[in-house]
Amino acid sequence: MSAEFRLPVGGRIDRAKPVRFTFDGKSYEGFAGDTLASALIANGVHLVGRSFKYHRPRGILTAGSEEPNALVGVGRDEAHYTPNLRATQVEITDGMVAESQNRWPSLAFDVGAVNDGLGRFLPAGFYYKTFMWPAGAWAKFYEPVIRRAAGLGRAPQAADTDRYTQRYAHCEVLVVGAGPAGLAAALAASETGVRVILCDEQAEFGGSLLHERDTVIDGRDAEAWVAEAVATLCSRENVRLLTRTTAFGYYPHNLVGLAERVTDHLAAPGSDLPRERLWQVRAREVVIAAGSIERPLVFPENDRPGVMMAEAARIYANRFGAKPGNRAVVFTASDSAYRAALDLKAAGVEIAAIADLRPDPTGAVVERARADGIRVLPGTSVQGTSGRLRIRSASLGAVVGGATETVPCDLLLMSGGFTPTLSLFSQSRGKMAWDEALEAYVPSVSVERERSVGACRGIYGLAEVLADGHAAGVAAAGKGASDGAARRFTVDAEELGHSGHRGITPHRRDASRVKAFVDFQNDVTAKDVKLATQEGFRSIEHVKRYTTTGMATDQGRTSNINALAIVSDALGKSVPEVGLTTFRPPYTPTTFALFAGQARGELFDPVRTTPIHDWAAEHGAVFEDVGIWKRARYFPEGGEDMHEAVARECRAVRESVGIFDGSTLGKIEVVGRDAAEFMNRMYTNAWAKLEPGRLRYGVMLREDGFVMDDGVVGRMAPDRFHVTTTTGGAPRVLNHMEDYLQTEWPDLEVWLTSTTEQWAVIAVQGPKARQVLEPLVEGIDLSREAMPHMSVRTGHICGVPTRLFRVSFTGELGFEVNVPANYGRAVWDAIFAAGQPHGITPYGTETMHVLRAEKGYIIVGQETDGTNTPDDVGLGWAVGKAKRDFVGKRSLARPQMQRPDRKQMVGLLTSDPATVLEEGAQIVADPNAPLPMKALGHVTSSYASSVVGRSIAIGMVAGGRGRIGETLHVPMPGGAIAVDVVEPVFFDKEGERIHG
Amino acid sequence: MVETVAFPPARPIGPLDQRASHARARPAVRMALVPPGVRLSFRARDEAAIARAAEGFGVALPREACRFSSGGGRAALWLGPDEWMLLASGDPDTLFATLEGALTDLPHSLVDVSHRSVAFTVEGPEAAAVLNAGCPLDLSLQAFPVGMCTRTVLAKSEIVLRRTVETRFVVDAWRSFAAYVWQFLEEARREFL
Amino acid sequence: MQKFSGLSLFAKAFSSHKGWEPQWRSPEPKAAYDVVIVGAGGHGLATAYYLAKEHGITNVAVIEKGWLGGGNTGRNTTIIRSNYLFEESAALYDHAVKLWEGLSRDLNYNVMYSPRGVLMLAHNVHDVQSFKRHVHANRIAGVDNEWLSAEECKAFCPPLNIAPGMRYPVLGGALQRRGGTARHDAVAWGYARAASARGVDIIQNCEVTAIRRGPDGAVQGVETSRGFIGAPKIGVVAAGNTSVVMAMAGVRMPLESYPLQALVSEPIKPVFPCVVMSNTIHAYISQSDKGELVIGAGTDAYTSYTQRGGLHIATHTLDAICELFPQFRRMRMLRNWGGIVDVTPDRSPILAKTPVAGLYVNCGWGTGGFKATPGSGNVFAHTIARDEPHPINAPFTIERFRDGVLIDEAAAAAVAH
Amino acid sequence: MLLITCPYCGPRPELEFRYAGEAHIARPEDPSGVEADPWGEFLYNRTNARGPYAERWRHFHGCGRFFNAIRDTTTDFFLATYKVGEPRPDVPARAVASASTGGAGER
Ligand SMILES: Cc1cc2nc3c(=O)[nH]c(=O)nc-3n(C[C@H](O)[C@H](O)[C@H](O)COP(=O)(O)OP(=O)(O)OC[C@H]3O[C@@H](n4cnc5c(N)ncnc54)[C@H](O)[C@@H]3O)c2cc1C
Ligand SMILES: NC(=O)c1ccc[n+]([C@@H]2O[C@H](COP(=O)([O-])OP(=O)(O)OC[C@H]3O[C@@H](n4cnc5c(N)ncnc54)[C@H](O)[C@@H]3O)[C@@H](O)[C@H]2O)c1
Ligand SMILES: Cc1cc2nc3c(=O)[nH]c(=O)nc-3n(C[C@H](O)[C@H](O)[C@H](O)COP(=O)(O)O)c2cc1C
Ligand SMILES: [Zn+2]
Repeated sequence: MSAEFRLPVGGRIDRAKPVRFTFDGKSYEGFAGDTLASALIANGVHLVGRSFKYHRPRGILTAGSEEPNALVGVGRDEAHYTPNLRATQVEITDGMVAESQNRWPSLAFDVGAVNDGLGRFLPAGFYYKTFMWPAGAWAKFYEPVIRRAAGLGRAPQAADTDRYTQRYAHCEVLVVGAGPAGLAAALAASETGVRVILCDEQAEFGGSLLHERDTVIDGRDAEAWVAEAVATLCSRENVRLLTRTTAFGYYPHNLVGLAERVTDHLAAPGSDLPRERLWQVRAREVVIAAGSIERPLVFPENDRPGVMMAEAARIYANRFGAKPGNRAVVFTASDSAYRAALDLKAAGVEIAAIADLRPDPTGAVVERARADGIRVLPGTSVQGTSGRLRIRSASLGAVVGGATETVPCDLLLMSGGFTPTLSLFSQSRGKMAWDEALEAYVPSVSVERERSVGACRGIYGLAEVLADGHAAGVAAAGKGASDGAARRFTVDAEELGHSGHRGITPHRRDASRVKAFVDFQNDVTAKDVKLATQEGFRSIEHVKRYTTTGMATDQGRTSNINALAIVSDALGKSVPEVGLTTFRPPYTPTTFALFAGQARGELFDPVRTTPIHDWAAEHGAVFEDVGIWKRARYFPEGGEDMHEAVARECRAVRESVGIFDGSTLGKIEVVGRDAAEFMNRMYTNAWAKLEPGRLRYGVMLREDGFVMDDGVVGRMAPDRFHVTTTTGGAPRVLNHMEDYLQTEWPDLEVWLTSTTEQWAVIAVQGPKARQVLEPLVEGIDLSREAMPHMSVRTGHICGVPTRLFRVSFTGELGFEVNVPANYGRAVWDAIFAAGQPHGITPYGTETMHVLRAEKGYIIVGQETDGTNTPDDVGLGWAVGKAKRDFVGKRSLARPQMQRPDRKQMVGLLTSDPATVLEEGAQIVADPNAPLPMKALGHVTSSYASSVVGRSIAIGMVAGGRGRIGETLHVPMPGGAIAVDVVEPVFFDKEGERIHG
Repeated sequence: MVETVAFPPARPIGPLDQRASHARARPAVRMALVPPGVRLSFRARDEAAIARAAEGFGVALPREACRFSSGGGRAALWLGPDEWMLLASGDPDTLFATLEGALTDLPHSLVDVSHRSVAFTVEGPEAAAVLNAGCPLDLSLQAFPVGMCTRTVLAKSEIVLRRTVETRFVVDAWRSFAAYVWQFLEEARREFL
Repeated sequence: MQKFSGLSLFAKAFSSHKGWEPQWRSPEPKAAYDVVIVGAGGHGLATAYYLAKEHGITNVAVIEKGWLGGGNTGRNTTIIRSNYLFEESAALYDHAVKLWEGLSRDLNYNVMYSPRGVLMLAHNVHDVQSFKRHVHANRIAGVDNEWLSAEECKAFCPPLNIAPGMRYPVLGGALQRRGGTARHDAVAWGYARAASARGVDIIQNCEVTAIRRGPDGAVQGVETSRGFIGAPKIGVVAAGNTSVVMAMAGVRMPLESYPLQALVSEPIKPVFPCVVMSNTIHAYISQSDKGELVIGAGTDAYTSYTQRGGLHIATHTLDAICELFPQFRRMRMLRNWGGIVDVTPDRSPILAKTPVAGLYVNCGWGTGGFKATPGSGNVFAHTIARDEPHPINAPFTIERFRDGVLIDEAAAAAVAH
Repeated sequence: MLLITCPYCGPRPELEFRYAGEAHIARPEDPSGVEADPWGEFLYNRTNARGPYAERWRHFHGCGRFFNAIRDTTTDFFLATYKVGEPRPDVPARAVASASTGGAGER
């Protein structure tokens, strides 16, 4: 059962491969090589969608990516459902399920179509003028109604499971578009041996040559010429050919984004193939050969199904063997529609008449049409059309005077001439100019290394197009530019002029009562555009935004020039004075997931893990994200919640010994003769006198005086420091240091090396820490006397080299064992085993936070928020006041940084020891003050301390140190909580344990 | 005095040991771990120091940007105008001591970073294509010849990339990023058989 | 001013809409004005409107080098909220939100202010702490902001993926219900129309090329591409171009101008009920009344005046969107554009007098000034009219940088451990 | 994604670089002796020029070097890149792109 409108022969479809698909639940047959649009046309289906605003029935207007009307949803299930696809670009596959959009309950009977009748109340921008009363009604009532009416397709309801990949590529010449111009350019460029990439958004290379019937190039018919060109290109190793690949964006410095559709045209792609692939091509030269598109004519009721671009109809007949109708009226201002009429007539379509806007059309093709018996009506325009779901007739009338005649038809072909496709050129920031002779915008001044060729720069004769492409290919390749440049192609093809029409076509109807569409998809009519100018929207950018013309998914490819002409008319300004709106990427809508590529799930962002991560996972750790690191937060046992686990872990550290993975700490090796001098300048502390073998806590400021980072620093040798930073701060700190070193003090002989990943860091903390470690260590005397608090020794542990720090962030006797990372796990295992007799307990970051808070140690990023000086957070002692200079010193001297009412770090105790304040809660003097209340500060850290036996908290409070002893209040939704301001040390205030 | 207990010598574990042993075979692009070795980061601007380091190391330190030289199982990678990565096998401490000895009194920095990163090869006719799934460099032989090395990026990670023969690259990834880098390339090479 | 209403729309429909007048006048510039505003973005137009409405100063020109509303006002993702951390900021932005609530009726122009709720996602413990601090601070500042659990976030925004195994799991969110969106273009047009009706001259296609100062140092007027225009008071409201305009008066600014990108999807039926922001993974998304998903990306790394940026920035945003909303993976990008935002060192704006007498500046809104439009114009008009700041903008001086009294919303959110 | 010529490594993709703000803002030799206003100026005020702009970049994921560049901020084309310490080169005021980044010009 062959489709009714399928021509018996011809076209590039594969008649041996029938393909079944459904549209709106009905099953149809097409052939491999068909698009959804061509297959529907072959089946006589023209009603394909409903328009955006008025829900008017719409058909298939074009045969390419510029299609504004025939938008469909496609997908066999929700995970594969894609809305708003152009039927003209969808290749059918067996079993494909497609549906129409924006209609309810059905495409043929759509309730939303009442809007069409209400059209007069819905002019451009009507929503700005109404729905303002009563207050709040917009969001509650009107907006939901408007929102439901808008939108086209619907979002898929399930997560897409397909894969997407990306590729960076480089070439000397990228050619976009594989019509005659692009093919000629690619052939010429690749002949020189340089790397060439050729892409075209269509399934096959050839562009407009794929639907030429009688054209002969260099003695071969067009299709054969294309086949040979493609074969030649294929045979060259330096050429990469990408079909179904849209150049969607032209980015700075000749980076062009290509979207390759890899599997959508396959019925059963393997799971290893991506659905789409993003190419980011850096090209030395770009050749844009994007062609041109035919411009619609703006006349009353120009939007009915069955109204089609003339060239598109020709494509359906010649390339797809699909007959777009039985009886056609042709409405044109250019020669090319005559060629379409002739080809369609040859395909069996009756041409009822050609209405030509031009008073006196002449030329070979016009004469041929006349000779062929086609009725040509010069100086005639279409006054309107009839037909509900498909055009039934067109009324034709002379442009000046005369009667109108109603001509029955099921097809109306129109042509307003051609518009060069400038999108990519314009995206490259090239300047366009209005060509008066061509009556078109064409590329004028290039900014990037790029050249446009063929129809996209207004060259339309095929011989010139080929020569232009060839010359550009040679020039872009940059080799032998002079000799090869002028290749001539012998072409036997119809000569066509380049006349056309822009803006409203003349008609005798009441312009205020007819809908003559400019932007089909957004339902913008000529009236709307004129109304906008009447209302003072004079800039073309304003007109665009007020009427939404050009803002639909086709980005005005068929409408912009017509809208521009109407504005130019209304304002009495020339077209170039009115100007164009800005072209932006993407050239055609481009899949979100394509941009994401492989960045999905576990590959969305790297997950950094430590050498001890697996141990923690095996031991049931609950992890937290710190930057992109995973850190063990706590180790629950037997159904403990976080608080129980943390309480147990804290007790273990205070009473016996705990073990903690500190490997994420940033580490920087500072080496060189001037290392100490450099440290002096970068940190607030003084370093000169720090002996090798000793540690010091360092504070780093930004140049504006605010605390940036902190960490313990070990002097390994006179010229070598082992610097640690916060986990999140590591890259920032190293960059900050490099910046000063390279740009301010390049004379210093010192070098910085990141060693964060070199060392696994195992903190062993608690009164039994020494006992646990001693048996494992060789060459280091761990005794209190030999290795006091804040010292560092090198030696071996478990047979591997270690830098052993005696340091404590818990207030207990403690060590931090640094070992080369690959040994981290083994050493951890050994320490854990050795600690068993002492009940060694693994603890995580949450416990670490509680332990340090009990001691009043700050965490940069928790107590600080980028606005604190060292003194604010009780670190005034770490500032080397006698030093001549360090980064941030001058800023600290500013009067505002010394004010007594700055926020200062204090301890906070609730009167009920069981009440744990919420971190981030605010602190006020008077909880009964009216809103807005003046906050004195906020709670930065707050925990239930099992060791102290009550809740403890740290806060930043205005003039806090002067308020010690006062009672302040923390207002909470359930009532204010009174807090006593205390010193921020809650445990072992004398600090004796650390020396244990 | 405390008794030192006997324990089995600590066994090194690399971040990719597991994954690498489970990698699927795909001849178009093979991925395999490079055995752990010594990496020393050497920094100097002083000509004498550079010369002395080369002498001590036994391999010339390239002065051309982004090139490496190799010999006797060792390699020296130019990573910056005053930065080289020295690769060798054996015990890092011994090499460290040798070089420090040779460099006494000369301004320089030498840091053992053997465990900081992990290296693996990406090899086969499609190796460059697979790397280009995440690496934005031109990996053609003209732009990235055999003998070239550089720090660069692979998707959301930094790597050091080096081409040892036409169809073989060595990727050196930060330890904690290695799993990501490996997995990213695994995913990228899925379409190649 | 011609009244806009359902009734007038209905009535005009019967005369084929012939009766609509231009929404604003397009006058020739006069030789001098009492106040010249440089920049006809939302903030500049609002300033002019409130100068006329609240201070009786109607001899005002707003001078615009392009078309009004064509700067960042016309290219932003329209997110409105006031749940800022510091009380100075919260007061400023909440002043704006209160004005948003009555703006359509005040201007007689439907700006489609839609308080559909802004949900800011927390993805790690630090985010949670930081957002809770916001919630508490806002509560006592009288600004609504509430904490939602992950499940509550999902209920509020059904497309949201809250699977615990995500790379950046959703741990909860801070919701401001009064936050939402408004129609960006309508804001510019509504202010333009209302200001014009009160006598303000809006001069488009007129670029300010120099600022003339008298012997006493005070401003005298501006040189423009259409000649000199005198004024004893000049308000610079030129967003991304502030440094350039201020340099014309010899004032160096603590500003850098960066490209900021946004994009929209193809329009779809309503699926997205609110605004969702994730600072941690850089994704900002809502759905417009026309149906596009409106998505904000990050800034490019470098200063630029090109109003576009790199592909990798949009790429990074879309991978985050796909992660948070996997059912949007097959949705498609329709258009991607850029604006130029001027950023201060503490990411808070400057709304103040300047060292030059008669010169005032309103700038530094960075990536987030649309939401402030009415409030900013309102207090800036006060500052210009009275030659002293309104209490709300008093903290937002230029000198705060020199003095180190930063209002650092950005650093407050920074992560370290 | 710009193509940036590192003075050490040659043209490389922007992804390898970090931007580092305006160039040639030298830190005062003795900050403590600097008055409040010039210190504030040093800390925060930037030319933020429209047109050729001297700025700093770091080849972060490359050789690690900071270097200077002149870039036209109205086109994003680089006019020059040069090493830290080298004087700001004389470049034509208008950018037509560096050799590696194009600029076909009028045709
Ligand atoms: C992509 C993007 C997304 C954003 N998203 C949000 C968001 O979701 N929420 C939010 O609150 N904010 C957002 N912002 C920020 C917001 O858009 C701006 O802060 C705000 O619009 C600034 O308004 P304005 O009136 O000050 O500036 P603009 O609207 O930019 O107006 C300044 C005007 O000054 C003119 N001008 C400049 N120089 C001269 C001269 N020499 N002579 C004459 N005229 C001149 C310009 O042409 C321009 O029209 C976003 C910004 C961008 C770019
Ligand atoms: N009046 C006339 O006679 C007239 C007018 C216009 C065109 N023509 C004819 O059209 C032909 C023009 O040749 P041409 O090569 O310049 O154009 P073409 O239309 O033949 O080819 C352009 C190709 O570029 C592709 N393309 C466009 N944008 C793309 C993108 N962003 N990404 C990927 N692919 C993209 C298209 O799919 C198409 O295949 C000639 O045969 C000419 O005679 C004639
Ligand atoms: C909230 C919002 C929604 C938008 N929706 C659309 C849209 O539906 N279609 C469209 O083409 N552009 C849309 N745009 C983008 C504009 O077309 C335009 O790109 C933007 O205003 C910047 O101007 P420019 O691209 O002309 O420089 C939208 C912009 C904004 C700010
Ligand atoms: Zn470099």
